Amino acid sequence: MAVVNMVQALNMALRQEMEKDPSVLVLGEDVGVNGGVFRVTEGLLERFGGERVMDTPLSECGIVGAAIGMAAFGFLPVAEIQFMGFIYGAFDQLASHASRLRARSRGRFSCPLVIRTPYGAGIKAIELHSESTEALFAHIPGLKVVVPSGPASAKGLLTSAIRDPDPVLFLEPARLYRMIKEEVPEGPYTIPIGRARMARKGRGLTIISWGSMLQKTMKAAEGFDADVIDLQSLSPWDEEAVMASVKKTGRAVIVQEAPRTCGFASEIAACLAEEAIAYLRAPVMRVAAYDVVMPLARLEDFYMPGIGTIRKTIEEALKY
Amino acid sequence: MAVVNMVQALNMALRQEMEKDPSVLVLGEDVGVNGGVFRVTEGLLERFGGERVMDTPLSECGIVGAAIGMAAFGFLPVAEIQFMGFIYGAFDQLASHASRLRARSRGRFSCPLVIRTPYGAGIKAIELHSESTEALFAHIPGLKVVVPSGPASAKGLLTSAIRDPDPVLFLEPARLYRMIKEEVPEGPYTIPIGRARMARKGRGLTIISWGSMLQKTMKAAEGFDADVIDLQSLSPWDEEAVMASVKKTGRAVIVQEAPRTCGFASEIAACLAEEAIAYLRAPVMRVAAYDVVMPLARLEDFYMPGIGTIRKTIEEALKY
Amino acid sequence: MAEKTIATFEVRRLEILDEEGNADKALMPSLTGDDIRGIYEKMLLSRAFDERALRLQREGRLGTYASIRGQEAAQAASAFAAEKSDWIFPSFRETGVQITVGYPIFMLFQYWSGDERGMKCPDDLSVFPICISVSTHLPHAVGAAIAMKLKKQKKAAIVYFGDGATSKGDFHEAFNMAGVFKAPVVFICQNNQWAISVPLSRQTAARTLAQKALAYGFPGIQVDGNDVFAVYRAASEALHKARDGEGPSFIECQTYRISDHTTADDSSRYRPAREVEYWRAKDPIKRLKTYMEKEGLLTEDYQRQLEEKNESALDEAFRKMEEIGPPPPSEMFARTFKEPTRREDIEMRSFVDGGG
Amino acid sequence: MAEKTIATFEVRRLEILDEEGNADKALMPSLTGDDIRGIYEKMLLSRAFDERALRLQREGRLGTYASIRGQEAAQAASAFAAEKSDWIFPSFRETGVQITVGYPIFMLFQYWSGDERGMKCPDDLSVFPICISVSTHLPHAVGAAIAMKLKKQKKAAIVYFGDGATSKGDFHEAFNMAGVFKAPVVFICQNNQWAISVPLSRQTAARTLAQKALAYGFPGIQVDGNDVFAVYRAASEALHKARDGEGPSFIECQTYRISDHTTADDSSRYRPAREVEYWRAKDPIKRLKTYMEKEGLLTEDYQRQLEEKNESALDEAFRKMEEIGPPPPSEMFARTFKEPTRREDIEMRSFVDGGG
Ligand SMILES: Cc1ncc(C[n+]2csc(CCOP(=O)(O)OP(=O)(O)O)c2C)c(N)n1
Ligand SMILES: Cc1ncc(C[n+]2csc(CCOP(=O)(O)OP(=O)(O)O)c2C)c(N)n1
Ligand SMILES: [Mg+2]
Ligand SMILES: [Mg+2]
Repeated sequence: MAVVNMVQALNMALRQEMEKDPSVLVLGEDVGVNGGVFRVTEGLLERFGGERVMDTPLSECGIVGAAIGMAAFGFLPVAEIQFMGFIYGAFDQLASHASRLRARSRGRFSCPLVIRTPYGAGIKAIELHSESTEALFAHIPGLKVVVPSGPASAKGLLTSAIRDPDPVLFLEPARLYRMIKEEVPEGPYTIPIGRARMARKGRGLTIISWGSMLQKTMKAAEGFDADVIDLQSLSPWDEEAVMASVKKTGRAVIVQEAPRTCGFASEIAACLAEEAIAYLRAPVMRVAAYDVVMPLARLEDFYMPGIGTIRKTIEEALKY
Repeated sequence: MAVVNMVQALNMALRQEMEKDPSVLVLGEDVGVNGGVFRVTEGLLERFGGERVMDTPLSECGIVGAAIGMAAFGFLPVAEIQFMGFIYGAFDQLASHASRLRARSRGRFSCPLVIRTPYGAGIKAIELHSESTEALFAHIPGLKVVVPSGPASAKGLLTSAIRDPDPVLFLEPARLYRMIKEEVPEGPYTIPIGRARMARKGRGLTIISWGSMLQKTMKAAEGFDADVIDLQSLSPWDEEAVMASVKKTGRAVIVQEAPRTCGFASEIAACLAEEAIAYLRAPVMRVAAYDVVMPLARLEDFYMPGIGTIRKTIEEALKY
Repeated sequence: MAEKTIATFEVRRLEILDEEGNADKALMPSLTGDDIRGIYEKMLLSRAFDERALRLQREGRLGTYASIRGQEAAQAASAFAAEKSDWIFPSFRETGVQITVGYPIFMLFQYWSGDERGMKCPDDLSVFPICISVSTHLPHAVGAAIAMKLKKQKKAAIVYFGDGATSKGDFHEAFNMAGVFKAPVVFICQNNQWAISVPLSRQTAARTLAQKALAYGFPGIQVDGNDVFAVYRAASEALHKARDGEGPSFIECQTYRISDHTTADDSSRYRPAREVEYWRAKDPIKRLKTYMEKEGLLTEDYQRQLEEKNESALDEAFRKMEEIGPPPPSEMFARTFKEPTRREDIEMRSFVDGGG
Repeated sequence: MAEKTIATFEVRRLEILDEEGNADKALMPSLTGDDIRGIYEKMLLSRAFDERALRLQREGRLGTYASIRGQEAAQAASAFAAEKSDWIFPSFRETGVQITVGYPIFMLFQYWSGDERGMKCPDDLSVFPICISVSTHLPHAVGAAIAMKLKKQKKAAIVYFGDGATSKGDFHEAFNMAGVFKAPVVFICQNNQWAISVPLSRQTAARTLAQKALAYGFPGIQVDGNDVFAVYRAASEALHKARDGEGPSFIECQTYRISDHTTADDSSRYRPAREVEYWRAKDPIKRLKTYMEKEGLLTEDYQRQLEEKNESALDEAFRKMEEIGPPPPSEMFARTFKEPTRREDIEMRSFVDGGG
């Protein structure tokens, strides 16, 4: 076990998978010589050379599009989009191609590709560097969406994503890159995609979160008798774990960083309203950002759901 | 009053707004000489000339991007994206720019632009011509999303969209373009954006739908004592109307054409689970397409939610 | 200190076979009589398929179809230049390419009737599924080509698209990446002068499409797209260069879409019959046929036999498609992911319990 | 039948002021001594702002900032060529442009400190908000330019971007639309050789960026971007052409980013100090200063006064920003739509009740 932060954990996963399987490639803007603007790909170019670690032009559509071609041709590309706010140039490639190649070719071709991208607020960045738009991608059949919440889950989930036979969007909470350090196994390991992690056990309430909000959620949950579920995967997501917990506790609070309307929390709440309503003792409550254009750095702390709001919502849910 | 289909009603709205306000422009692929592949812009070029009705290159990003510039410069552009499946090339322009220009410039510039696009299945089209991905756009703060369900609402809503000071994505259910004829006022009129229409009144159940599914929903609702709500706008949407109805009936069925996960129905269900749970006598049920890559024409009837499924779901809800 | 010229460029056009069926011997590519017959046969079969598809569509037995009439030379001759090991990335108007490389015809019927099983490329071919969203498949070809290069294989990717496609960002990003990575890819534009109702002059202010390659640092050439020999020669040279590590090329085939855009279109709304007539006279099949007759490569007998063979091949292919029948609804639940998710399982069960 | 040249092109480079401060009289644009002093003053103020911003950022009093050091000529001289009625579309590295056209400096401080109120362009200027997503603002400039043309106004749009931006689809679609609609837009690329750590050679295989205009049927020129006169002349000619209805132009300014990409970057990781030194010697301010000294346009007094004036203007602007203070959280709820929606109202109330 090594005590590492998320950047290091991700780097370990990439390095180990590249060691293990020569078909794993890394490509993107500044991923080579510079080691990535967050240093997630640091040292890979030196270790694996320019044919496996490709600095690309500034070309999100080209990066993802070319990665699709490489994936169809037998490679396992891990493409980096420098910030999630710049993924939209590749949206068509993801929605119309990566996610559909297997279906369209009836399995003759497939698209085992990973798109890594940092997301989320809290790093006082300039505009478009801080949004959380995971729900957009979870609505695309054929695309998997995975979001780690700490170094250990980051390494295990990225390893799974690379080995997954289908395209995976892998969202890295930028605020947590260097914030949390934890023990992470030295060797390769996987965490199954589509399965949640019970981050804490309790009886009176279920709190569901993922990625960037998990750490705040854990803090907010202190002192409450609550299950805290770290979803880990949004598509597919672990409905069974969530249902089992809510049926047990009768109360659900869902915490997301994205604006409320049509966020991923809505999907969870909808499933609960459909399948667990008889067990619900309180309204299903969502903690989310406001439905406004995200402000710049000086207001981001007001915009992001905070520990205070989460606690208040928990207390509210417990009133029922 | 004239009895017209939706194509004609949309054409009337465009023509009347162009007559009224010289700053209204139309642009897109094949909108000029050809009058649009569905003929919605037919006759506009002849009437208003090539400066106000612009055939553009095959360039979704360019079309929407240029329309943003025109809108900022004082025009009211109505851009056509030939099919919703091709809007992703313009996704970045919509998500990063159209929706944010007012906020980003603190109101110095605005973006009073309309993007019209046909959507939805049931026309036996080739791939990528039949999806319903409205939920993606409803998650973008700063963008309005409007979906008419028939000729009369199409005309009134499009008129409102053109006059709206903010960007509006206007989704036209292709299957209904020529299917429904109804009486439509000859002169210009508006239907407020953000307000639902009570399509039918009842007491035992609330059925919520919009756009392409409304007509099927109305058929399915026959014989049931149900409120049928035609949302008309998805962003902003009429939470008040939905809440009032569900609090009255205690039961909700939501019908969407899109795949279930993270569709717009999930947002409605989540709000009900949050704000109306005490009134709910039955689970909130969603009728939706499957979470799979949409099949080609020969299977589309199996994929689209049908009247039978809606009826069965209604019966299910009424069992509680 | 000066205003000086720092780079000069020229764009060339290749023509070998004229409208009277005379070939420029000096430029003639090395093709045997059998090769020429081979191309001719594919062109003829492509046209026969096209006519059949249009007829079946009119009869309501096929879905919307995009005719290739007039573009047979650009398609067959370029595809003929490809090796079996090259990878092909078609748009929706490449039936002639698919037929030339031996894509099963009954599967083309399946596809155009709305049955995705038609897009499952047989294992011995490397033809990507048809791309409907204009120009978005170009990056895939570049990625595949980079992959070939990484594997040090002597292969190339060939990607087909129209004049309208040159306006899209995907075109640009793909061309640019191809240039930067010196990817073994051949970009073939079938400039058929129209993108539905939008004429080339509305698509670009550039004099030629070929010159667009200059922006990416690799060669572009214009060829008479109705001239099999020019197309073959340009494609073959470009493919060899690609396989030899000399990077990408761009070929603009100047041709014409004789039919409507698709069976859902009515081109008389936007273009003059005169223009269509002008291009009909340049028919690529007629032109090659005249050449072959002059060269003694074609007899009436051979022609008749070919026509008969094509008709019966089409009959048989369509019959096969009909025999196979429509796809079972379960097809819908296969292949979204390699392993169905739990949600898909639930939905499939609910479907079996009576969905739709 | 032939292989013939159907088009030829050349790319030119303009240089007027050399590194020793000598100007080529024959090519010299018509600028008065006051004009030249005007440009010089803007360059000096831009650099002073830049140095101040870097210092403030290090002290934690400003957010991430993108330095323009080395690019002052390309920015100030081109912006100086613009009329007040022209519209300007900057990227994130155009502080020199904003300063040249008179954008209030305290607002630039606001913006770079993370306060969106800094992007509310004063009513008497037409400067679009900074575009962060590379190259995505180019279509806006084209749309605005088309609008100017429709209104028959003698105006132009000027849009700034970097070398990296030329790889994006938005660049392509904007250039193409500009060509097709003959839009009065001037595209100015500040080719500073790097896109973060990616050198130009990884960005494109083209010899020059200027030649990219050939793909769109309008002129492109390369200028020495550290040469105020070459930049001014090219920009001014392009703007006049645009306003006169002669369509778009593209100007590649060859320059260099002397500093790190932003304050979050460490360029020593990826580029040799030698290269930076080489370009430092080409400093655009030093070069103009030498010229002005030779021409008697600059005295030590004038220089000292300018420097003092700049320092106090910066002091004052920063003080003003601090006095105004951080944006109130209510700013967050303004301006998503013209009229707040019901949902926004609810959320604003819940915020007032204690959000965050
Ligand atoms: C991205 C995208 N936008 C719009 C369409 C609708 N559409 C289908 S074909 C076509 C014209 C294509 O023209 P071109 O590229 O010249 O190919 P051609 O049809 O002439 O073979 C259009 C606009 C599409 N399929 N994809
Ligand atoms: C679409 C997009 N992708 C990635 C980024 C991250 N990023 C910011 S600046 C930059 C490099 C820009 O290079 P260039 O266009 O040459 O401008 P310069 O920074 O040199 O002025 C990158 C990759 C971005 N802002 N937008
Ligand atoms: Mg065409
Ligand atoms: Mg640069």
